[in-house]
Amino acid sequence: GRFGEYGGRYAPESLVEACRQVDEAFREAWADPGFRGDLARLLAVHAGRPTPLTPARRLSDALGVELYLKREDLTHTGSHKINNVLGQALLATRMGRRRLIAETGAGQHGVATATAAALLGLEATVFMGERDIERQALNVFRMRMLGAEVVPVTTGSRTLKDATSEAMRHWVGATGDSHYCIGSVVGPDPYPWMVREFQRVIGDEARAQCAAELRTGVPDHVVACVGGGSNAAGTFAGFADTSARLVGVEAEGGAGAARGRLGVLHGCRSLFLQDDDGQITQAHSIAAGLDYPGVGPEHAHLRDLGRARYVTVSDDEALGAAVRLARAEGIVPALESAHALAWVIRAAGDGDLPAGSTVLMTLSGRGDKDVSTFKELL
Amino acid sequence: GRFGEYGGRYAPESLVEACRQVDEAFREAWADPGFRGDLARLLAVHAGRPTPLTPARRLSDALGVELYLKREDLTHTGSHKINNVLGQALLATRMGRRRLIAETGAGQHGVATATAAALLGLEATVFMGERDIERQALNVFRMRMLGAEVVPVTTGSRTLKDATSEAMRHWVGATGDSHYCIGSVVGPDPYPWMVREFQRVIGDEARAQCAAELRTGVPDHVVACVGGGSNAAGTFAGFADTSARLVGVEAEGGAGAARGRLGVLHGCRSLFLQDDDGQITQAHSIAAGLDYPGVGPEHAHLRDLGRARYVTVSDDEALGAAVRLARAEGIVPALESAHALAWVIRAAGDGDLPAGSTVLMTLSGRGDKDVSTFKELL
Amino acid sequence: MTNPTLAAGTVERHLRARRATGRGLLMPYVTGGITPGWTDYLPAFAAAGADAIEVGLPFSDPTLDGATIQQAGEAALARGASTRRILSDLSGLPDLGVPLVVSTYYNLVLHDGPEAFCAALRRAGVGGLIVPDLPVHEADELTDVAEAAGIELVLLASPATPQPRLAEISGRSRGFVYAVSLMGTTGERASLAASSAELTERIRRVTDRPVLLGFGISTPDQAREARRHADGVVVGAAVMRRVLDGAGPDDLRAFLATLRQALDQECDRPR
Amino acid sequence: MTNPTLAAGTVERHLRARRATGRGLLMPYVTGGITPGWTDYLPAFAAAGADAIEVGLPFSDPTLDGATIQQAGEAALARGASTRRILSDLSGLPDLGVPLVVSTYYNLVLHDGPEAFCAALRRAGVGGLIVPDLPVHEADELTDVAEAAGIELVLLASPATPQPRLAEISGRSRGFVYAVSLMGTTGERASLAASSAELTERIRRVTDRPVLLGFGISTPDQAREARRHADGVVVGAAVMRRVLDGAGPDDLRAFLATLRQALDQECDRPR
Repeated sequence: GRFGEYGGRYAPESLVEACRQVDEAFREAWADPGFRGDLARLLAVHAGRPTPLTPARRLSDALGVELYLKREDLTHTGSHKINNVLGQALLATRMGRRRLIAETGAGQHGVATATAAALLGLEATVFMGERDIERQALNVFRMRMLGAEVVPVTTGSRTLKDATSEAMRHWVGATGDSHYCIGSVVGPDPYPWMVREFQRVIGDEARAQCAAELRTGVPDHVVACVGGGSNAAGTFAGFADTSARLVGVEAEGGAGAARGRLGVLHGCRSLFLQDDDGQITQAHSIAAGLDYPGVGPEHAHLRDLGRARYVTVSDDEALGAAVRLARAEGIVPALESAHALAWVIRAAGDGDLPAGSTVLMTLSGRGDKDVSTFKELL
Repeated sequence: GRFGEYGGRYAPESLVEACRQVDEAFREAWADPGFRGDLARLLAVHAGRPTPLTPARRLSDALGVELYLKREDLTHTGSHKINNVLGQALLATRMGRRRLIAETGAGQHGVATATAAALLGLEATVFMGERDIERQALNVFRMRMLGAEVVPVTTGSRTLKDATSEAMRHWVGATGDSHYCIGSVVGPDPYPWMVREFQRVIGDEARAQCAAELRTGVPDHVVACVGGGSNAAGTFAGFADTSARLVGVEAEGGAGAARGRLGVLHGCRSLFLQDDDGQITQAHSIAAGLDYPGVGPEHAHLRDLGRARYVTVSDDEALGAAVRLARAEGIVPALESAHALAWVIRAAGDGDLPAGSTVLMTLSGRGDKDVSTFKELL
Repeated sequence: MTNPTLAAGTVERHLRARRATGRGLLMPYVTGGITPGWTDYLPAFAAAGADAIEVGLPFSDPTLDGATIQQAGEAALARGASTRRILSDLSGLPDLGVPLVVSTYYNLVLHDGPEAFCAALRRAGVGGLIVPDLPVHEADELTDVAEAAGIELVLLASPATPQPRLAEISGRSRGFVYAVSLMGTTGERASLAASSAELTERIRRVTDRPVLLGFGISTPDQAREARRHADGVVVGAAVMRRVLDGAGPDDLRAFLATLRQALDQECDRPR
Repeated sequence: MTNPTLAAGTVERHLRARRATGRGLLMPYVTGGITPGWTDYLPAFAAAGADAIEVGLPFSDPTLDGATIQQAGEAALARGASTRRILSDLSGLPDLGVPLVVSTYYNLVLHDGPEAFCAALRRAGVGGLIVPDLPVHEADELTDVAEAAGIELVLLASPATPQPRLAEISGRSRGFVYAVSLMGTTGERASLAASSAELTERIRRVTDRPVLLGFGISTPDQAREARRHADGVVVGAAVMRRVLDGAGPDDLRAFLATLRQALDQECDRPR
């Protein structure tokens, strides 16, 4: 449950037993070939795994590097969130829970949770900040169409941070029949490592695909965007024992790993954006999924170890990268994923990525959800 | 180029030579393992093929049949349109064309065309009725983001039918450097069968998946929605030589196969909705992709032969089916695909599908594009 | 090459006779049913020196027409125009002294079937038929039926048509050969397409049937230029734009007279 | 079970002494910095018969608090409240005769580090500390530091806590054991949760340290009922709702007096 000095289970006493039960159930399930088989089958027949590794040929030529995209945008519901959610929903079923609780920002994790709940015949209650509900009205309706209850959160900044707090509060009163399905590698132990394990399918697949497709076998660089950091954690997990350099790309206004300081929020010890009084500050990013003031504890630890590097890009760089990928490769990326690409573009330009480098980048989600943002800003 | 009495190349003389060139180039390409390999690779690494066959377990239990879904909604850009477009774009490159022309209704084929063009470094010009541009603003922007030019069509009903006419007119003046990338199994020879060949990957994959997954090996019924009919044609192609009963499901207000009469439109002889004076009437369907007053000539022929059966469902039935699939299986289908499901639900209820039947249904696209319609009407 | 003269019908005999006088042929077009008194345009066309008159039956989806004729068709349909009504209007007319040629899309031919359609044309006094979306290789169904009904089925040739196919088109066309001047739709253009001269020359190599050049001919200068290689011109969009702008039969007579004059001037030049 | 009395600090000694008189213990809560003269509530609480006073340091993300205390925290932060300012306000107060216990989330403790934080509490005259998101298994980092600084770290027990863990919590808690009456957040409730009696009994089995019941106790009836099994009650949301509605120190004194009276009545009943 610890990643160096980070992680832990800083949960209210009322949730400690529930976390312990999740931990125990997950350990058992993860060691059970039956559970692994059921999950692998759901991921294959329902979510569309394995996802392809796409060589970005035209962009590679332009950048002077060899760029490969791990296509999580092609999964059912359109982002890597489904990997984690199917795992947790199956776990919840195994634990006899009949309802999933989730927080959501842009709505992607909420839609994924509503989807998994419908598939397995569970109920779903999704907490979402009132401001995000206004900004992401269509995802709200997708969730409702899938049968989920969407609860508006009217406290604090009325965004993801507050939705997470409210989901935790709600779970305190519902541990008996409900599973809290956290959407990223954050929260109290076992969530950060459990979610990473559910997401490592990204890295494991990519590792095998790179071995088959790349002349170097292993890419020189492995790049992913980091909000809470689940797609990056899952991707990095597949390359932890290789020579690949790991790069996590944060939004300038939500750079928990690059600019946060030690703290405790939402059940775990990690790096968080804070003011001089120790109050958590609101993150600001054009990408709703990066709009979180902290980072998962494993990323904080990887940073301290120097095993991964965390860099930031601006809203404008991300927008530019999204357009470039659309025009060069016919893929409109999620604004979150566009951050990872923006760094690749910048690094290829300034020599940070030497010419001829092989780069694996996780394209964590599709940009359909962001089209109205593109429309407004481009 | 003929399907019984249907099909043909009823093109203006100015396009006859261009059609012949497409025909010749396609025949050569289709016989060339190099081309087939290039296309197969693009479909795999870029579009995400093969798509899964998903057992719809909860819905099957409720309906008393065994329903399997062929998941074209999981392809890149979200519908089966990409299969055809990648094929034609690759063909255009082989023919030395540097631009794709396309018509689009809801925008799915336009987005797919813009995508393939970006991927292969071609230009794209997409004709779209002014009314559809208003109704599908986000898809319009997706196309533009992908670098395509979207040309508003202001004639006639300002929808798909008129966009198709305008694309043909435009092609007359651009045959030298442009390929007309028709989006369905309509248009002058070779389009109806060429597009079917590009779409038969749906049926071929499904056939093999059924053989592996179904206790009956071959499903008792194979069901797909029919507008122009490309996803149905591609699906049926995989099961033509089996005992499976083929069912094409049309929108009540766009039932070319079920209610059309012999005519010629957009280069081919088939069944079209017409008034007493022989004027083509406007189709009306809640599903923009079924909003076409005709049907591909092969479907007209299959109907005459009795090899396939064409049925209709109402807007309300389709909406109800979409909600049912969302709640039971966690999949929000495109409204087009929801028509196919609506028939399955009705037929399972009234005994048309005997209890225990195995049913393969092609889920041609995802419902994200329709969420605002759902929101308005539900 | 067979001798087409032997098989020539009324339209073709008429055009050949006029051509034989050295006259440049003029076929103006009007969309049937475009105005309440639309048939009044026909005698005006004849009076202006038309050698044949083309009457369009409007179709909901005119895939080879540009904006002007699309608009005319929409307007006519909105007024309730139909094949039946237009032919009925035509059958009430006195003899104009020039043949009538109907043009429309194939869907309207198929609607009651080629036989009924051709019979109706004949009853209305129509001599020729142009179907722009019925290329020669799809025309079998209509050619014999038309011939039997005494309707001359005019085929179109385009700059993209290869030479062997041009020969087939020219051989099977009746009345005249409709040479499409350019790769494009109907509609006025600033200048005559360069492709028109080459196409006409290519057609001449395989037939001595009259060749009328259409698409984009809208001014006396263009008519004069067309006349240098073709036997005459079809003028559609330039007429219909004026009709849509409110021009009456007299206005059109004046306009067509300028084209007539241009053709007549050009015919005096050595060819 | 060790004899906790021997190790007891100021807060615990005070509470044990009061309990020994048969008195039901009352710990009202106030959010620090909620109003400009917020410290005036403290003498009023004492005057109303409080046995200890809990002062909340507002945190941006109070994950265990219900709407009332969230709202109070937001209001205080909006007024510029901070750990530094609230402790500074407290250090200017005369002795109230009852111990002060600070409560806050662990992020604020970590901000300057546990040592600096505890030293600051001590300097401000605070005797105890409650950190709702610091469960016993994560508390090592703070327990020794707090003890060394003379701050009694109060641990919370919940209805979901298994019995062996309850023993650990009760053993390591200082000052008293904070029994969370129900599975939920802070906030007023219509009635006392059934889980509270069972939890208190389970705690009593493993410690004789004072047990205060908190979460949802807002009326004299509830206080009376709580007193039947617990040593006393914590009253937070019921106080803060009144403060947010504009109640001043005198109003709160009157309200707390009703709770005091209820607890005193109940204390005469046999247990």
